Amino acid sequence: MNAVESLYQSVILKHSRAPRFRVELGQGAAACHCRNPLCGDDVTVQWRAGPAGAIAEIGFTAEGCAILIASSDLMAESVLGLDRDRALKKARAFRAMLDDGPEIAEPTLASFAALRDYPARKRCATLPWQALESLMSGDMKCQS
Amino acid sequence: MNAVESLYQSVILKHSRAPRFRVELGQGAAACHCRNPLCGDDVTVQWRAGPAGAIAEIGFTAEGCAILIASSDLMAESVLGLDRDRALKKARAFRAMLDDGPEIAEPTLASFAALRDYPARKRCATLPWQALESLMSGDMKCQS
Amino acid sequence: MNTPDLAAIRAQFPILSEKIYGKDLVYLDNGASAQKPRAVIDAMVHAMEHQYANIHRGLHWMSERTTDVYEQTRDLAAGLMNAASREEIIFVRNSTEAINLVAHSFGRHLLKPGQAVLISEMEHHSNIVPWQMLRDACGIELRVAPITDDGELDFPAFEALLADGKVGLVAITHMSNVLGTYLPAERVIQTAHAAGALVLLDGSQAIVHRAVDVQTLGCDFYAWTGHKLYGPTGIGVLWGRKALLEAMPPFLGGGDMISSVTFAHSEWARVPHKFEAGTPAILEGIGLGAAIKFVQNLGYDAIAAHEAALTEYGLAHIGEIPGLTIWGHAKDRGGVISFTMDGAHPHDIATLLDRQGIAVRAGHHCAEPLMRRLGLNATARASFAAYTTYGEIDALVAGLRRVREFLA
Amino acid sequence: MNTPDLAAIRAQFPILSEKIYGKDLVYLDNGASAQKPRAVIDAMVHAMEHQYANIHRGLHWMSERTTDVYEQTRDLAAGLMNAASREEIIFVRNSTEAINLVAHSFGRHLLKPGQAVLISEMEHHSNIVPWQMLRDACGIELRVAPITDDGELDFPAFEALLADGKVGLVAITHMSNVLGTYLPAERVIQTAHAAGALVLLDGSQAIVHRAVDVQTLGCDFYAWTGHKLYGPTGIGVLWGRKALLEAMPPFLGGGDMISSVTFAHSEWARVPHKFEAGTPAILEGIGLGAAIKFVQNLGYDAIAAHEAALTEYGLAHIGEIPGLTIWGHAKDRGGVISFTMDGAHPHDIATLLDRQGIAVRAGHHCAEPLMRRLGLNATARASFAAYTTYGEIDALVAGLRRVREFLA
Ligand SMILES: Cc1ncc(COP(=O)(O)O)c(C=O)c1O
Ligand SMILES: Cc1ncc(COP(=O)(O)O)c(C=O)c1O
Repeated sequence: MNAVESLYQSVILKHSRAPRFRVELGQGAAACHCRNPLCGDDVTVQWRAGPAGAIAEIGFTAEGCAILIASSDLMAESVLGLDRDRALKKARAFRAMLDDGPEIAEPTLASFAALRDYPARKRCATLPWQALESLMSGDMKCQS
Repeated sequence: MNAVESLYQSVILKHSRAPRFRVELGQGAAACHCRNPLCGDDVTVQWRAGPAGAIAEIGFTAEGCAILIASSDLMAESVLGLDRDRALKKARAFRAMLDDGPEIAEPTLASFAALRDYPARKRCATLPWQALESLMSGDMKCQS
Repeated sequence: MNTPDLAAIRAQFPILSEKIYGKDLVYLDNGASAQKPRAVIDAMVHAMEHQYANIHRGLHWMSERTTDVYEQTRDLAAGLMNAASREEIIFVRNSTEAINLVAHSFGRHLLKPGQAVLISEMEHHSNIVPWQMLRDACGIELRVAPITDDGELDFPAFEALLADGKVGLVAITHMSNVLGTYLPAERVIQTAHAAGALVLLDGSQAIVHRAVDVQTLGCDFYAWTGHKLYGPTGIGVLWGRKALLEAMPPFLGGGDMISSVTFAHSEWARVPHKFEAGTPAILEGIGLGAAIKFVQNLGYDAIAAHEAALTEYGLAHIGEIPGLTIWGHAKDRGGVISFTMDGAHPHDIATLLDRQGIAVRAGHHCAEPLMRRLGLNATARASFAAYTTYGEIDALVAGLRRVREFLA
Repeated sequence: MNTPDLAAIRAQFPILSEKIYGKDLVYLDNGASAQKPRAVIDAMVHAMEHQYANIHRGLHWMSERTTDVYEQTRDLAAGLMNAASREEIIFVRNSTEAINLVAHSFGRHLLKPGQAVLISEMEHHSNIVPWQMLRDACGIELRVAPITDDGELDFPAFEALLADGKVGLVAITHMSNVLGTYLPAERVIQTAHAAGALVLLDGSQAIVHRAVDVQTLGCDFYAWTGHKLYGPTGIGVLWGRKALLEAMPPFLGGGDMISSVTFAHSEWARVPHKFEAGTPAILEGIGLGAAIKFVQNLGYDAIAAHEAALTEYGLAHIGEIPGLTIWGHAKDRGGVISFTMDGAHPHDIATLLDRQGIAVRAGHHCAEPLMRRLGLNATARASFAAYTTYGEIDALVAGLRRVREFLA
């Protein structure tokens, strides 16, 4: 089995079949919508801050491939509870990893590095992170 | 000296420097104007029929290279006195020669075969003949 | 084509011996673009190494010889389509430019507000967007003929849309790049003409697989693109009836398309040059000539027979895979098979096949409205060429079964 | 460039060893189109033999790799011109299409009736006819700035034509293809901007010979064409300021230039894709990348210095031939020398030189209004490239003397 196949088998299938965070947070939650014009996939990420400003609630809705759904779900899982700065850092590290940067520590996230060779697909993986970055930095213009 | 150089030396220079038939026949003479869109050269051929219908008067005005002027002059010289049919035949034979057809008998005209390899220049040589063909066939739409 | 023939054909395509991730390349994305045979490569290389200059106005050897070879392609293209004259062949970049040219020069000048353009539900964006732009700029109505669930033109609906006589142009695909459907072109054209409409056929896919004879078809414009017919990118053909082309004003202005220029006024060159502004795609025209000869040497009969057999084989074997749906069941169809798989997004299918060396396309195939009609966002698509083998289809079927194990 | 360098450069161009009628090819028609170095040929061949598929939407190895290489050329072009971003680089077929794109998308939508476009007397038809078509379709005035007898822009007259503030766009050549004149571009641009006009530079000739920095120049659009810069035909570049490109509607409609399509409405893709409809000239884009690298490896400093020396040498020696007149005496001029000879039509000069293996252009050089300004129908023109030698200029001078013996 190659790296992409094992990414699918170990991470993507689980998180795309039964994504825990594929929920709408409803009115009042800040939202950012990103689209991959190459393939038409799109995702909307929503969040609410807790009293200390950390990510208290996060969810997404998405239309697209298993990579997008799994990446969105994993993203939500891994940033829940973080404050803005740490979430932003993680988003940047994830995106940097796929742009041939260093692998990040969390193994499930790191396995997405298998997509480095797939320019069109790596955007599906980074799309939710890009939405998160916009939300955390307050720059709401999603650069999809 | 190559074939093109000798064409210039033996035929073109004489007929382009002192063309005998570069005259306007004035009002009433039938005229046909042809243009080579590739190089912008143009020629107008005029003629008048004698009592028996043969070419009694012929002249041309032209703007262009030495090949055009010389070919126009030679054309006029060689068809003066011919009836329509024979002039038309000669025009077709000249044009055919340059399209890789057989050389025609008159040596001065035949020397233009040296231009066969020069698609753009051979149109300068055939342009007056094309005008003549239109005039003789009565089809006045010059196909330059 | 029998097996030894096929091996000889494949040997002409250097790229077919490439390996992808250590696996033999199985290139089933021919509908997007075909690979290039040795003859096309050699023709372009020969020009660049031995015989190249700008064309049409040069009075020197290199320019005259280059002009000759380039202009021979016009004759070849006219022969390929059985055009009445070489002057009806206009070189463009691709089908997209061909259709835009018609939308501008014909649409904006010879159609009148109140008239309509009729397209179908299964068009490529290239045959939708130019007409939308025309509609929005010039008040020309845009009508859309529906298709049946099998992916055929809904003929009664098509006739009804023509009934009021307002349609000035039917612009329709000769073969769908998604469903594989071949249009009953002669019937469409006769019906359109009877209703007073001219017909443009988008032949981007069709001319790759079967002989096209524009005089027998009776259409008014025919657009195609070189890179799908084994030729280089950057060159395509718009064929149009000479009288129509002559009535149309030029599209782009510049060198080569004029016969004289003053600041006050320019005179246009005759067709086809009126529509060919600036330095043309010279090397690409030369390459396209070699591609046309390649196709003619194979012969459309052999190509069509081979591809028909492949398609039948492909439909049968791909269709057997559990959970897999094939889209498009027209009676007359070519070698393009679109499918979806339960529980697997087409993009994921494409990625997993790719790791096995198999290239298919996945997405909306530049036909979003058709996707919407089918209730889909995307399909995966395998598309065949003259060099496609049964073994490649077997590889695809095995690959899809493996994908299914993973995803479904 | 000294002689050994030059030999190494020439060795990269296979065509330069060709013989014409048994004579060494002396190719002095570079202004019409340049020859192609090994690197350009190899890049295109490599793609066709090993790595080719349609780009941008493919999810397989061949498509992704091909997209990468093609899109690298956008970075290279942005670097070559010092564009602020790669998104400002739009691929077109040639300069002619670039200028037409601006005439359509900018001219028809962002200029208003009553405004004017200002060109000069020394423009190529490609920078005249699109503006005439705009004038005739949209009631935009077309103004023409005169040149001096030396072939320079008549600056006071240029300023006067801008004075009423109606000029919305100055579209002007950065280097004349007939006279060799380099425009004092920064001054022109500042003056135009001060009068409220944007500036398009036609850089078809200029960018071949000297470094172009669009940010230092301060212009708004810059157009050039690949085949003159040692690249393939079928590909050129329009550079535009991003904000302007974003404000402009698309030109051609089709695949790749949309972000979504319904029959009712389409959304445009972001720049640059908004302006790139249909399958692009993929192989040509790849070839152009190699051409840009070739130029960057030589370095503009070396190219400009070599060509300046050649031009000086050429002007001196050609100018000495009795009965010969050189047209164009601008202070700042590049390696294009137009001339006429008493008693000899330029076409006859070209034909007789050709028999000696020497390729020059003769005619109006797609600049009929300039010819009229000079009181001529045609000139002969020798134009130089990075690979041109002093020996070739000597051959030209000897050839012209022989022509003179024949004709004068
Ligand atoms: C100054 C100038 N502008 C425009 C063009 C047109 O270039 P192209 O024919 O490649 O569009 C040329 C070349 O012919 C030129 O020299
Ligand atoms: C049916 C159809 N029409 C039009 C096109 C557009 O062709 P091109 O991108 O070469 O302009 C294509 C190919 O993508 C097609 O399949």
